[in-house]
Amino acid sequence: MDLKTLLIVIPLLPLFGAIVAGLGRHVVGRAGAHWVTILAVAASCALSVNVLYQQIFAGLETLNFSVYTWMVVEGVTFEVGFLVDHLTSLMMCVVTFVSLMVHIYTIGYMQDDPGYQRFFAYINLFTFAMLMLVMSNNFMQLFFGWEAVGLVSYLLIGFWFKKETAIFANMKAFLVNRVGDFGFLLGIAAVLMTFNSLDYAEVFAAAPEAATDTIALIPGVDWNLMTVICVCLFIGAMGKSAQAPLHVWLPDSMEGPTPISALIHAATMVTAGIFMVARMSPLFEMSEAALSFVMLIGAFTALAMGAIGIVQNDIKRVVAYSTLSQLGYMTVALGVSAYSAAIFHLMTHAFFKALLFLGAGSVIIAMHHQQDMRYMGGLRKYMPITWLTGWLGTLALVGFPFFSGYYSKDAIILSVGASERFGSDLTYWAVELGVFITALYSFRLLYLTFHGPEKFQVVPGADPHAHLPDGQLAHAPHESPLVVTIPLVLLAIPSVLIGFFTMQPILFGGWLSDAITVNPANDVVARIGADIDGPVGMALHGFVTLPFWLMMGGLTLATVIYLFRPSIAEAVKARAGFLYRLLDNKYYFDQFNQKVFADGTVKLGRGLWSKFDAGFIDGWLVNGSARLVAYVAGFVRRWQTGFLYDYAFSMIIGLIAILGVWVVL
Amino acid sequence: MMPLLSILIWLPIVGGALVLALGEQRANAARYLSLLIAGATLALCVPLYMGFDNSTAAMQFVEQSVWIETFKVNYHLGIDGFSLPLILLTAFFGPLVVLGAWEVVQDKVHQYMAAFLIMEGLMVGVFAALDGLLFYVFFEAMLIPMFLVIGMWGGPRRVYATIKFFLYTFLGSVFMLVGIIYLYNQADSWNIMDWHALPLTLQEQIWLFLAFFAAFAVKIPMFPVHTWLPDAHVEAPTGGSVVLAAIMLKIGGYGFVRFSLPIAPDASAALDGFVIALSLIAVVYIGFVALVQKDMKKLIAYSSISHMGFVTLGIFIAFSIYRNSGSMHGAGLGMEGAMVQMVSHGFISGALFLCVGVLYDRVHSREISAYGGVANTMPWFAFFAVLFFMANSGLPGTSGFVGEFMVILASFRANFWYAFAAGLTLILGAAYSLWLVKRVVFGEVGNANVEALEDINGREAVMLSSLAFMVLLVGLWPAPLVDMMHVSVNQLLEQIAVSKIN
Amino acid sequence: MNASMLIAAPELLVLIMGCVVLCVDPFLREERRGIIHMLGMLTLLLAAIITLRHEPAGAGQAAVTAFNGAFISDPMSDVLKLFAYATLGLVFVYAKHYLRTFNQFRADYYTLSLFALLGVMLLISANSLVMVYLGLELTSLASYALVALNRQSARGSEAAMKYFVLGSMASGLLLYGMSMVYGATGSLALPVIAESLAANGTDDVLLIVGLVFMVIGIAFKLGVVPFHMWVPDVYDGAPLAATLFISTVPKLAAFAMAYRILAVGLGEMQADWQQMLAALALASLIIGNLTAIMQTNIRRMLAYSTVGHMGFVLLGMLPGTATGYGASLFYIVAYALMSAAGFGMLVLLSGRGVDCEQLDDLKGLNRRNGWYAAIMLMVMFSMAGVPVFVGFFAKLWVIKAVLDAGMVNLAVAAVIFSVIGAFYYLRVVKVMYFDEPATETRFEPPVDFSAAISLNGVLMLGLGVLSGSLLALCTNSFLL
Amino acid sequence: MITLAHYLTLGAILLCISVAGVFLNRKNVLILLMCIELMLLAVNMNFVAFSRFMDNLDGQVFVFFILTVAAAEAAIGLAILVVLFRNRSTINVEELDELKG
Repeated sequence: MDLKTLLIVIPLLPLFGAIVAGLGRHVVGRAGAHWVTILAVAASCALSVNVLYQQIFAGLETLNFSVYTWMVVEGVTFEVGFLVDHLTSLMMCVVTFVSLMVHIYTIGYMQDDPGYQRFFAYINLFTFAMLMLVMSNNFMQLFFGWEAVGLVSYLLIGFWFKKETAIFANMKAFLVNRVGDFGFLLGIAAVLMTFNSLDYAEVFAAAPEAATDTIALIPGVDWNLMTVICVCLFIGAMGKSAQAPLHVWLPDSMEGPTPISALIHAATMVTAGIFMVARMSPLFEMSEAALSFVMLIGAFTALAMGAIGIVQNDIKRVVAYSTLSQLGYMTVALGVSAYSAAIFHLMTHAFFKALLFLGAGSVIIAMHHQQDMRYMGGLRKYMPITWLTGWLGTLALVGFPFFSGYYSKDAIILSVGASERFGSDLTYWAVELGVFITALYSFRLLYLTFHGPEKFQVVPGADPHAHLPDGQLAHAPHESPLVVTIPLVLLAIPSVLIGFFTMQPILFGGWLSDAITVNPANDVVARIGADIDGPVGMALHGFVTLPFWLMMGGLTLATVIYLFRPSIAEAVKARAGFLYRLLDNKYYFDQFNQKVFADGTVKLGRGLWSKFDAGFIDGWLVNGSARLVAYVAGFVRRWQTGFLYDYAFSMIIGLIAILGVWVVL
Repeated sequence: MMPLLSILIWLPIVGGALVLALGEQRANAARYLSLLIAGATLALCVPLYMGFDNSTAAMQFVEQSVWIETFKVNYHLGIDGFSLPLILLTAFFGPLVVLGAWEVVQDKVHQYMAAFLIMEGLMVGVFAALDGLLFYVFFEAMLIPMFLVIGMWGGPRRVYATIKFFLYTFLGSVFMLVGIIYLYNQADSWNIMDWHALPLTLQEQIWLFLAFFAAFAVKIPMFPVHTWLPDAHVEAPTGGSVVLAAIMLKIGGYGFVRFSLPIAPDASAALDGFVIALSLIAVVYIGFVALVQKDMKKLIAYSSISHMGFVTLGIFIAFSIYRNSGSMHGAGLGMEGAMVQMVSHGFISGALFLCVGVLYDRVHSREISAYGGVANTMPWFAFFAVLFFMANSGLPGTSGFVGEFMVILASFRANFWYAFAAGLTLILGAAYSLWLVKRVVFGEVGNANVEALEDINGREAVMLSSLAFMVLLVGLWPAPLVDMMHVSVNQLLEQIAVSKIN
Repeated sequence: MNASMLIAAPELLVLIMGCVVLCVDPFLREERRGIIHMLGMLTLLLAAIITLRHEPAGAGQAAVTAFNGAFISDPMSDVLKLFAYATLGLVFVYAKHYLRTFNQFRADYYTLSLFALLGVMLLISANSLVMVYLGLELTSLASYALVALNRQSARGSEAAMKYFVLGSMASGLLLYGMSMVYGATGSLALPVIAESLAANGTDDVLLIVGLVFMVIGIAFKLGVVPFHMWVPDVYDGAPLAATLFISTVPKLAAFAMAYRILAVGLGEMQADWQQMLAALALASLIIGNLTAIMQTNIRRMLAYSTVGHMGFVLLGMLPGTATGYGASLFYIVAYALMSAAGFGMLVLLSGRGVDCEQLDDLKGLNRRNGWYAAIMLMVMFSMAGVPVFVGFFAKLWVIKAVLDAGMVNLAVAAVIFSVIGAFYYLRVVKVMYFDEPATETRFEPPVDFSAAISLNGVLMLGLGVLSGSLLALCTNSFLL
Repeated sequence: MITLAHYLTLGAILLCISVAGVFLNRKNVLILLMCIELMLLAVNMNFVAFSRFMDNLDGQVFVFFILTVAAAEAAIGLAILVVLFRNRSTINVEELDELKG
């Protein structure tokens, strides 16, 4: 099999698995479904790793080829094609690996679910869509993958379609994403208009020539075309990667089963926006303004969303807000032109966040689908593997030196510090403070879940399938089965180690330079790279920097409050009532959207329909003219009185009228 | 050579007459004969498609003979890249409509089937006619079977709906009648191609444009003359809604490219802002209106209006592009997008109406609130419904995406705000589609009716899966579709770039 | 037999047969009355054969005159007469069924109809004002009597009286106009009048006054607004058999009269009468269609619709060209056939001693009998002007004529009001197809009736699809 | 000297009277018949006058036709009147309004 065929097979395998498991779900049965899908993903993971391996060790060149021509209009070729460079193969490996882990994990997590096969079909389909997204060599296919992952995300959030909250959340997710896609599509349209092509290579090659083009969105005011394009594209990324204010769907997406929270809403799909901006770096580099915009949005998200995590009680939601915050970090990295740092953090985050989610899922299994941390505690002794991997994941997340998250996050913070872009000072403080907050909510989660007193009771003899009141369990929690714990362990390994081993090539080795273009003047990563001597040195240096101490501060505070003095939390909650309410209500974004956008739209629609469509057009114009005709007709009809003399009179009137007009005049 | 177009027109019409002659008692014979005829018509499209030459803009499969000698009216048929896809679409829906009514329609089966067969022939005629008067005859005659279908097999308010439908469209088209007679008087020919070449003053063109606009805007339908559509759709039987949405609306779009643009290019250029404004209002305003509908069919009907806004938008942005850049480059994308949108909307809206029909046949309600949690009892149906509603909201990979994508991309070249407003459909379209899905398909089982639902049967599965296949095929590989029309589109663009005022 | 007699051979035949029918009747026993019908049909057949075969003009000559130029036989007169026979043939078949059902099957209907036909034929062939008057009066007097055919009917006699008074008044006004034209030109022969106008111009006030009065006479005969008041009352009050006749054959003559007087005689004054006709036509379209909407009585509805149709007939005459007159001729022929079929259907629906009057009598016709419903459907869509029925082509060519005359606004108004008119035709279809039948009574018409009405219905479609030949016939009548 | 104009004026006056009679009379149908006769006479007056002043006999011939037809017309009219009276027992114009609208 030649390499191109191989690359085509990589995404098609999961698609095939999805079709078999989905449409043939009655034929293949439960076991058949998971075998087919897991084998498909495993094979494409292996092939992806092979590609990466060849690129690293066999010097495989970047591949850019067309699979088939979608259509050709006016000389513009729209095609489905693959661009496989280092960035792509890195993403492919991350996606397929996390996906494989989640597939395996799902066997355990979903074992009692009636929609077992459907679930496997969906996640396999997701893998296909995500691969199409990352492997694309053009904007159209990118958009295809972009929306396709959105579709699967929609299907999976609403997987338990009987649950009202779930089907609300999935619709919300899709719609909010559509807002982003709206911008994204406009960006693509602008690209097509400017470059007359949607092929990455052609567009990127032509980009410098268009750097000073302008467009007048409002007559008379010229905007830099590149800024417009980049902002539009970034709006797409804001939707998919849940940047404020389009982040509102992500916390709600936790209504879906936990494996997909790990796969889609933490590790892969939500990072598509980050990937996309990195992929578009040749364009973004043309616009300082757009990058500043990206950076500020990221900074806000990183800080503000993390803060919400502190007050959440739902274990998955805490992780979700943490995801938002980490996505903010990646966005910040993009905004300061540290694309490689963003991708690096994307990768490490994929592993440790998937780990955390799967760990949370493991806890949830043990707690019989109780997700509220206020009814947990002390689980350490029941589920040691989950506990341990949870700790490892958390240390990676908070950026403890030597853990993978440390390298990526510190690289971002350093890059921001080194950047001179408009707004970078503010951003710097935001990301620094973010470290503290991250530590605070992360350890809070650990303590509330695994440590401290048990806040649940085991009620022996209760029906295990019945819905028990909060804080009651039918039997004691126990460690999850192997299909659950093995993925945890397998994910824990890269979570800890991958940063150490890959930092050098990815950040400073120019390994991604075939995909990422950075204007030398903006190249903050290169600048900080000058001061760093290897992963060990960087980690050791980390102990004396501000972020480390902020992290330790968070850790300490969390330890004090949640392990020893829970009353402090209550006191703070009471004192800082306003702040608490603000955080608890997530800055009122949801309420605002519901009131203004959802209700407002419906109200507007009703008004337009009843007042204008039914009232004015139909009522006045259409039926009104019918009524007018009927009225006039009823009037005219009365002329036919039935009296002979009136008939004669009408004839005479006619006579006189005609005579009058033609003889007298 | 076989007069293929004539056969495609007359086979269903004569077949319809035969079915009618079978009488009321032989209902099953009527069903099978209709299926046979519709199937044969579809089969005859294969040689049509195979024999079609993508590389020429000239009319193909031309047939011409004298019809009314005194006024030089000809029976003149021929197709180009604009007509072929729509003829194929029409023929595709023939068997589906017959199947769709198979056991559902029990009353006057022969008349039902005959009406649809005759309508099919007439619609093919509309797309194939090259003689202005012949076009008009097919265009109008088509109203009669539809009028009867809605009125005889329709819902409770069918009489209001069908009369409104008839008069609305009739009113629009009589202006066109005056227009085509005027053209004949000027050109001394009914040949549409001659009209294309006829020099006209701007004032003449504007009046002609408005006359044609009245007919096609109602047909398509455009805001604000769209209000017949929701009523007609709601009351029509499933087959009626399917044909109405899938094919009849397209005639409006077809009319624009066949008549308005090439005959009155200067007027089109002068009034393009007006048309585009109406199109964008349709996209946005109707999107809002669709959102709040309580009746599934009404919602789909409004969504059709909104989608057809893309068709007119795609067609009319050409002039702005020309003004902006001095060349028609980029306009082809919009126009082909409009054509693709028509075909795709045909599949999708047809499929959606069939879906509603599937539910209606079981529960006898079209109210959204009468359902809930259909996925629990009808998983296969839910699969198709979600697929088609996703296609309706323009999901890439489905045909619904292709047309919208092309039009939005092209309209950006005309004006950022056009693209902006059109792009809003991404949000609105998804909102009304998914909200409907949420309320109907998902959720707990809503009531006893839903509890008792049975999943789709084989007949319904055949219908829905063939549509699903088309939706995905066009979505994943639109090249064969757009290849049909390149040359014709380019020729049209060249035509309209040249002023006819001398 | 001199040449004049030969030229007017069809007229003579009709005259003789009218008398024969009258004379035969007293000698027939009740059950042999069918012979009268046979005689009537035979008359029409023979007349048709004579009209078709005789070529008094000789080769190359389109028109010949007789009786010192008072009578003319030209292509138009042949076409109109042939259609008059054909229509009357249909009317006879329908009327026979009606008269039988109502036990009124006597010779008087046939005699009166034949005499009226004679009047119609004279009017069609009139080439002098005297002949116009005589033909007109012969038609009218026979029609008045037909309306009062049922001597027991109060409505019939009321209608007859109204028709008579108004009709006579209209004749008087027409005559007054004739006297003025005579005074201005010194002649009663239409070609001479035309020559005189061409020579002396048209500035004479006498001429204008004469024109106005003659236009009024024509307008009354056609039944256009505001001289239409008799139409609904007569259509409604008269027995259906009489309505059948009045709504069809005399309309052909009325068109001929308009053509003869305005085009042949006063062609020089086209600029004047064009405006008058336009105004009258517009008024008819408006009032006719609007009032028809309000009717629940189908006969009155059809009557008002006739008013609208006659407006269209006038429209065709506006440009004063051969194609325009051809369009009008086409329209009037199509109208006669549509009207015959429409009222024929009402005959079918009448029974048990009551005429079909109300729209509701058509309820659920499709359920009762699909074929008859289909015929009525075709008639209604044809009247509404929907392709591909003959009524559409009639409207089409008329509108073309209006555009030829440069009156775009009028054309637009015409089509708008035809849309309004479509509403009430649709209502008939609605009642037939969408409503449930009130009765399940079966139709058992005689074979000739169902054959005739089927033929008549199929003609709606056939003459539409093959309208080219009819159009050529009509247009060519005026091209020579 | 009596000129053509005098005759025409007389004709016009007669016409006006007869026409006025048709629509002013609301009582008796018979009077309507008379008015119609009067109208025809007005026309005859015109024809004869024109004929005389133009030295053209056509008009006078026409008058004979008119007189004949008028007689027939009167016969029909009276016949209808009789039928009407039999059915309605009235010949009052104001009561002839069954057909209307």
